[in-house]
Amino acid sequence: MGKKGKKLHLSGPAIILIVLVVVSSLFINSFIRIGNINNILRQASMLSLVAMGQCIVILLAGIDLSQGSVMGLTGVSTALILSKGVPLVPGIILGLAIAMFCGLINGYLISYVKIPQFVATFGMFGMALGVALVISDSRVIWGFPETVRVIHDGEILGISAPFVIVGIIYLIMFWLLKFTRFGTSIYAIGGNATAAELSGMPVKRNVMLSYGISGLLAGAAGIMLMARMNSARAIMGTGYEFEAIAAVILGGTNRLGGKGGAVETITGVLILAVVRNALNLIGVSVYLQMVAVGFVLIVVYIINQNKGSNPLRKWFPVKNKGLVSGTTGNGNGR
Amino acid sequence: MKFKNKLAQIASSLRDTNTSRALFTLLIFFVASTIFVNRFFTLNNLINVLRQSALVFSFSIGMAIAMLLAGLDLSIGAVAAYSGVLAASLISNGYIVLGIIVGLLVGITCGLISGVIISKYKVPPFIMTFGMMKIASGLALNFTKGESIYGLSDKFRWIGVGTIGLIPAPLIICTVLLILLAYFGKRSVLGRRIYAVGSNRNAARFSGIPCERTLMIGYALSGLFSGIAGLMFVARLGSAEGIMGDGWPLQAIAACVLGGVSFAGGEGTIQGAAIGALCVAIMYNVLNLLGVSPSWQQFLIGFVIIFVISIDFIKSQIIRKKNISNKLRTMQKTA
Amino acid sequence: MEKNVILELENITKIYPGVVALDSVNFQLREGEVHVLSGENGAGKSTLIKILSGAEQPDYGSIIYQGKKRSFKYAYEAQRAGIATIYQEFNLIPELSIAQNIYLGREPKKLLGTFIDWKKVEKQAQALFDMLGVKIDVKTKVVNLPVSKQQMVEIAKALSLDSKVIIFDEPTSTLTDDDIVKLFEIIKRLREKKIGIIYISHRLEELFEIGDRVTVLRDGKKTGHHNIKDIDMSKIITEMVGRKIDKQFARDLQKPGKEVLKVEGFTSKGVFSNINFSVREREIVGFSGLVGSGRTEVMRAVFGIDKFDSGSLHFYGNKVEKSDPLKSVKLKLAFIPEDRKSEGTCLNLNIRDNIILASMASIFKSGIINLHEEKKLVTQAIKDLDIKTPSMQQKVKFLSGGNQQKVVLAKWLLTKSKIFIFDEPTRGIDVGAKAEFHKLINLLVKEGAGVIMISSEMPEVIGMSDRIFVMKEGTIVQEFSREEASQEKILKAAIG
Amino acid sequence: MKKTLFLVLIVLVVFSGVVFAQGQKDTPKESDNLHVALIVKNLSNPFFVYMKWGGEAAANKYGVDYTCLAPEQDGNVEAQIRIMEDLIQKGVDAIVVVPIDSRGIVAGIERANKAGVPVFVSNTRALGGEFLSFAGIDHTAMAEEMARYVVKSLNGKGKVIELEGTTGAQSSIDRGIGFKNVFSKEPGIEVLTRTTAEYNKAKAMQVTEDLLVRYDDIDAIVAYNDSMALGAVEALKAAGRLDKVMVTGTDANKDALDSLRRGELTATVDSNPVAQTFVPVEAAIRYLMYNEIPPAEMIVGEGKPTIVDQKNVEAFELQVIENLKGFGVTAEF
Repeated sequence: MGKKGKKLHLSGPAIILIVLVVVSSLFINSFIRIGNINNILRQASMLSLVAMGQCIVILLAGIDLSQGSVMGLTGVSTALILSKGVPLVPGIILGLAIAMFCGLINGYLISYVKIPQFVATFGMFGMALGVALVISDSRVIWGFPETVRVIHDGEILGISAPFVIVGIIYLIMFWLLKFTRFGTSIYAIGGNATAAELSGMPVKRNVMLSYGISGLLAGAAGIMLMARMNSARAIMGTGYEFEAIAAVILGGTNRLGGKGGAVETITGVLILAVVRNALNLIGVSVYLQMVAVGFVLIVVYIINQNKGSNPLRKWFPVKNKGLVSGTTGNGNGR
Repeated sequence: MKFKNKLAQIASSLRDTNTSRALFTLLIFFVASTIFVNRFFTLNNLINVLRQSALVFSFSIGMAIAMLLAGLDLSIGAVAAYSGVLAASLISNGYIVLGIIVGLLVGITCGLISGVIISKYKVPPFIMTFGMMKIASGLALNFTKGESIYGLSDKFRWIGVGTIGLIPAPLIICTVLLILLAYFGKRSVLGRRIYAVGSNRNAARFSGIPCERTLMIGYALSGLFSGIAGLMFVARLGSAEGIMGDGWPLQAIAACVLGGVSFAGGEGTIQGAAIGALCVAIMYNVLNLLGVSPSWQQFLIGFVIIFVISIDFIKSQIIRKKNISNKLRTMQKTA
Repeated sequence: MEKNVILELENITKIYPGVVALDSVNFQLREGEVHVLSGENGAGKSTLIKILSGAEQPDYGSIIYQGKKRSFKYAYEAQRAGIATIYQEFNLIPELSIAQNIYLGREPKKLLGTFIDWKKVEKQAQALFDMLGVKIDVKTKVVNLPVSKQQMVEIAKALSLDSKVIIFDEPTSTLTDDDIVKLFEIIKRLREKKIGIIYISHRLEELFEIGDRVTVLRDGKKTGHHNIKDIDMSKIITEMVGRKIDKQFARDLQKPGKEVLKVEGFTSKGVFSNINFSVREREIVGFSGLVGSGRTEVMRAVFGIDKFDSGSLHFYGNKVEKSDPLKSVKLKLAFIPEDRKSEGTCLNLNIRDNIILASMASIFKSGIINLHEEKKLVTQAIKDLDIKTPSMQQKVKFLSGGNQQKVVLAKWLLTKSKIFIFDEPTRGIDVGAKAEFHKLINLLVKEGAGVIMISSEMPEVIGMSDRIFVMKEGTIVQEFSREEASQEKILKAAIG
Repeated sequence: MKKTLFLVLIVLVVFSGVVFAQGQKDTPKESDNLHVALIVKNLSNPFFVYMKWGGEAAANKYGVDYTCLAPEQDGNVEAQIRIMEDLIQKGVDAIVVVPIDSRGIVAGIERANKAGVPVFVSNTRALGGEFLSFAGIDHTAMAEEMARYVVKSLNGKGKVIELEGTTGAQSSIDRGIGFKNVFSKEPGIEVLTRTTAEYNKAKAMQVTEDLLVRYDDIDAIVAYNDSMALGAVEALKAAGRLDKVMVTGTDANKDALDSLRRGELTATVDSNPVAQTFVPVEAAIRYLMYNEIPPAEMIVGEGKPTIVDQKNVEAFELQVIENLKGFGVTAEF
C-alpha cells in the first residue's frame, strides 16, 4: 500500500465528490459561501472521526455497530466526570479511556472468543447504550464548565478547533496505516488472515487493537458532539455507526478488507455531508432527504466498484487458489 | 410409518447443531423465567408471550432468509412500514383485498429491487439493504406526511387482534408460515438452492445453480414476508405509521442470532429463527414483568446475546481439554 | 546425539476432538539434506508441519532444534528461529506487492523507527531474487503473479529469514514440469547452503529425484524410515497405504463411439484463441501444458462459467450459441473443478445436500424433494464411490480431500452426465485415493461417457488419455495419439 | 431485458422522488421576499404535523415564504443544530425552533445569534442563547389539569399506570412533574408504575400487554401523548378490559379525537399545537415587518388547558378546523 499516489487523484469517489460540489455550487446560490463550506466541514467533523474508526475495522473485513452507543456512553460519562469538577484534560482522557475499553472488549470477543463481529459489536451496542442510559438516568447531562466548548467552538491560529483535531487525527491514521507495521498488518489481515498469522503477525492482538481504536475514535467523536451541544444524552450518538459505514463504503474502502484508507474515508464523509447540506439548502423535506441519501449510497457504490476492484473477489476468486483460500475463510476442519 | 418419518425429520432438524443450541437456550430462558418470575407461567402471560414472539418472528423471517443467503436485510422494517401505510390507505377506504394485495406487492418489489442490485450489480447486501431502508422509510413517511392512517375495518384487523378460542390470530398465521417455510426449506429445490448459494456461491454456480435468480427470489421473499409482517402490525395497531418498523432489523438480528442462524450463510434454520423470536419475546416480557427499567433492558439484551453465542466457544474449550487428558491417560496406561 | 542434526522430534503427539492426528512420532533432520515426508492424506503430515511451524502445539512430546529443546507458541516464533514453511496453498497477501509480502511484519524502519523504509524493503527483496537467479519486479502485486512465481516469493521469504530449515508442503502440485525442474535446481542450491529441507509430495517419483531420506507416516504413526538409495517405490507405497497398488494407471481402452462434444474456433480475447477439439463417447481426451497455458480457461468457457467471444460449441452435433452452467448441466455436461474447497463443494453443508445439488432440479421436477427417493440415491452414490463417512448428514468440511473430491464426482454422477471435464482431478490426493479415482474415471468411460482431463501430471495424462492436446499461451500447439505420446514430446511441445 | 425493466424501475422511483422534491420546496428565488423557517422535533408524529400547519397558517396570513424541517431520527438534537446552520447559510430571515432538548439546542441558537438571524423558541424551552421570545404551552400545567380530571373521574381513589415519553425528552420530563404534583397529593391514588413507551404506539401496546399481566386491577392508564394512549387502548381492547380501565392521552391529535368519538379513549388534553407555532411564526413575521418586539414569554392557549373528552370532542374539532381554514390551510381531515 506504500505508494498508490497516482491512483488516489481521481479515484471514483473523488470524481463523484467533485461533481457533487460543482453541481450544487452551480444550482444552489448559497452553497459555495465560505460560511457554508465551513459549516459543512464542521458538521462532518464528528462523522469523520467515527468513520475513520469504522474504516480501520472494515479494512479487517470487519464491522463495528457499537460506535453510536459508545459515542453516547463517552459523552455522558465525560459530562458526568466534568460536572463532578474534574479538570478538562484528565476528564476527557478518562472518557476516551472508557471508549477505548469498550472497543477493546469488542476486539477481545471477536479475536479471542471468536464471536462473529456483527454479533459482538451488536451486543456491545446494547450494553454501552444501557450503561449510558443508566448512569445518565436517561436525562440530559449538562452544567459542566463552558471550557469544554473550545473543543468545538475554539480556534487555533484562526482555524476552528474541530478541523485541527480531525486534521491531526487523520494525519496520525494515515501514518499508522501506510507507514507502520501495525498498518501493513491491518491490510494483510484484511487481505488474507491466515497468511498474516503465519508471517508472524500478532493477528489477534492487532484485531483487538483495531477495534480499540475504533472505539477510541467513536469516543472522541462523542466528546466533540458533547462539546458542540454543551450537553450530553445517552442516545445522542445512535445512528452514527450506520452513517459511518455508509461513508466508508462511499469512499471506496473495500468491504472485504485489504483496500482503502484515510483518504478514501474522508472523501466518503464529505460526499455524505455535501449531499445532506445541499438538500437542506434546497429545503427538500426530511423524508425525501432519506430517499436521496439511500440512492446516492447505492448508485455511488455501483460506480465505484466498476472503477475500482471487484469487492466480490471472495465469490469469484482469481484463478490462483493459494491466494484466495485465506479470504474465503478457513472453514477446514483441520 | 409415516409418523415415524415425521419424527425422524424433526429429530434430524434438531441434529442441526445451531438449532439445538437455540432450543437449549430457549429451555433455560423458559425454566428460569418460570421459576424466578412471578406470573410468568400463567395462561394469560404465555399466550401474551406467544403473541409477541409471533410478531417478532413475522419480521425475523426476512432477515433469516437473507442471512441464510450469507447476507442480511436491514430494510425489513422500512419495507414493512411502506407496504403497511400503502395498504392501510386503501383498506381504510374499504378496499380490503386490494389493500392486502398492494401491500404484498410493494413488499415483493422492494425486495426484488434489492435482490437484483445485489446479484447483478454486486452490491454487498449490507449496503443495498441499508440504502433500501432509507428509501423505503423515506417514501413511507412522505406518503403519510407523518399522519397515522387509521379507520381500518375489523374484518381486516382480525389478522392482528383476532383470536380463535384463546389462540391469537397472529400466532396462528405465523405458525402456518413457520410450518410452510420449515417444510420448503428442507424439501424444496428452492430451499436447498438458497442454502447452497449462501454456503458457497461459487460452488453452487459450478453445479449449475442459477445463483443470481436464487438471490433475487430470496430477497424478494424477504420483502414479501416483511410486507406480511407490516400488514399484521397495521392490523394489530389499528393504524399505520411511517415509523412503524424502526428497530425491527436489530430485533430480528437478535432473534436470528439467538436462533442459531449464522452470518456465514447456509447455517441455521427457520425453526431456529422462530425459537430465537421466542427468546427475544420472553426477554422483553420478563423484563417488563419485573419492572426492569428500559435502560437496563438495553444492557441485558446485549449481554445475553453475546453470552449465548460465546457458550459454544466455552463448551468447545472444555471438550477439547477433556479429550486430550483422556487420551493421554489411556496412552500412559498402554505405555 | 548424532552430529549435524539440526532438528529432532521426540514422541510428538497431537489429539484433535475425536482423532489422534499424531501418535508419538519421532523424526530427525540433518542439515543439508532433503528429508522426504510421505503418507496418505490425513496420515498426519500436515499436522506435523503445523507443529513444526508453530501453528499448533503438540499435546505431548518435544521438539529439539539446534540442540536445544524448543516449543513454538506462534507461527512467527518458529520463523524467527529459522524454520520456514512453504504451504501447498501459499500464504501471501494478494493486494500487497512482492516486496511487502516478503518483509511482512519485519519491515526495516527509518526516522527513529517511526516510518517503514519502503525503498529499503524493495532493494533487499530484489537482492534475494538475484541470489535465487529469478528475474522479477518486486513491486508487482502478488495477485498478478503466476503460481510458480508465487512459490519463488515464498522461497525468497524463507531466505530473507535466513532459515536453517525449510519445509516444502506439496511444492510441485501446482507446478508444471519445467517449473518443477527450476524448483529442484533451487532446492539443490538451498541444500548446498547447508539448509535442512523437509519435503512433502504425493508424486513418489520426485522423492527419488530429490530426496536423501524418507519417513513414512500412516494414521498418525511412523511406519517407515529409509535412505532413498536402498528402497523402491512399491515398498514406500505399501508402507503408506498398508496394501500393494499393483499398477498406477490401469486404463482399459474402449472403442470410441460417436462425437459428443465439438469445439470450433473457440476464442476469448487475451485468454485463448482458435481452439478446436472434439470428444467422443468412451474416450478420454487429455489436456497438457504449463499452468496458465489456458487449459482451465477454455474448459471454464465451455462449461459457461466464463464468456467466450467467438467460435462455436456443438453438443451431439447441435450448436450451442451461448453457454452457461445451467444449460451445460441440462446438456449432461459435468465439471469437476480443481479447487474443491472454493469451487467444488459447499463445505458447511452436509454430504446429502452437496451430492443432490446439481441433479435435484431435474430429478424432482415438481420442485419438491422426495426425501426417501433422495436418501436412496445418495446412499447409493456414497456406496458406489465408497465415500468414507459416518452418515450422509456429515458436513463436507470434515471429510478428507479425497472424499471431498468423491462427493463432487457423486454430485455429477447423479446428473447422469455424458461429458465429464476433470480439472487436475487428483491434485493433492494421496496415492490410494488417486488409483481409486482413476478406476472411477475408467468406469465412466466404459459406461459411454466422454471425458476431458486437464492434468499437469505427465504420467497421469499419458497413462489415462486416448488423445492428448498440448496447450501453450492460449492455443493448442499439438495433438498426440495415445501411441505417439511421450513425456519428452509433450514437454517439448509445451515449452517449445 | 430484465436489466432494462429494472432500470425503468429505478428511473421511476428516482423520478417520483424528484417530483415530490419539487412539491416540497415552495421557495421562489426572490431574495427580497421574507423567509421564515420552522424546525420541529420530527415529522413522523402527527403532533408536529399540526405544528407545521400552524406555522404555515401564519405564513399565509402575511404571505411570506415558509419552510418546515426536522431531523430524520426523533431525538437527534444535533441534527436540529445542523438544520439551523444550513438555514442560516441559506439566508432565512428568522428561525422558529421546537427544541428536542433544552440544552442541546443552545449551540444552534448561538450560531444564529452570531449570524444575526432572529430566533424564536416554541413548545420546549431553550436554556441559553439569545432568542426574542418563547411561545409554548405549560406542559406541567397540562399534565396537572389532566391529572385532576383523572382524580375526579376516579373519585379520588384508584390505581394508575403512567406511560412516559422518550427518555430524556423535555416534554416528557415536564409532564411527569405535572402528574406527580397532583397524584402525590392524593392519598387515594396509587401510581403502580412509570415506564417509557417512547411516544410510540407499537411500543405502548406491547408494554401495556405485559403490564396487564403484571397487574390485575388497573383503574387508569395516563399516557404522555396520544399515540401511546391509543396503543394502550388497543392492548386493553384485545384483553377485553377496556371497559374497566380509563385511558387518557395528551395533545388532542386527530386520531385521538376519533378514538374519543368511538368511545374508546376516555380523554385527552389539548396542547394546541397549531397555536404553538402560529403564534411565534406570526411574532417573527411582525418583528421582521414592523419590528414589533414580542414579549419574552407568550403562553399559548389562554386560560387553563382544555380537556377534551367524549362529550365535547365534536365542538372542539370543528373549532380547530375552522381556525386553520381561516388561514387557507386545509388540514386533511
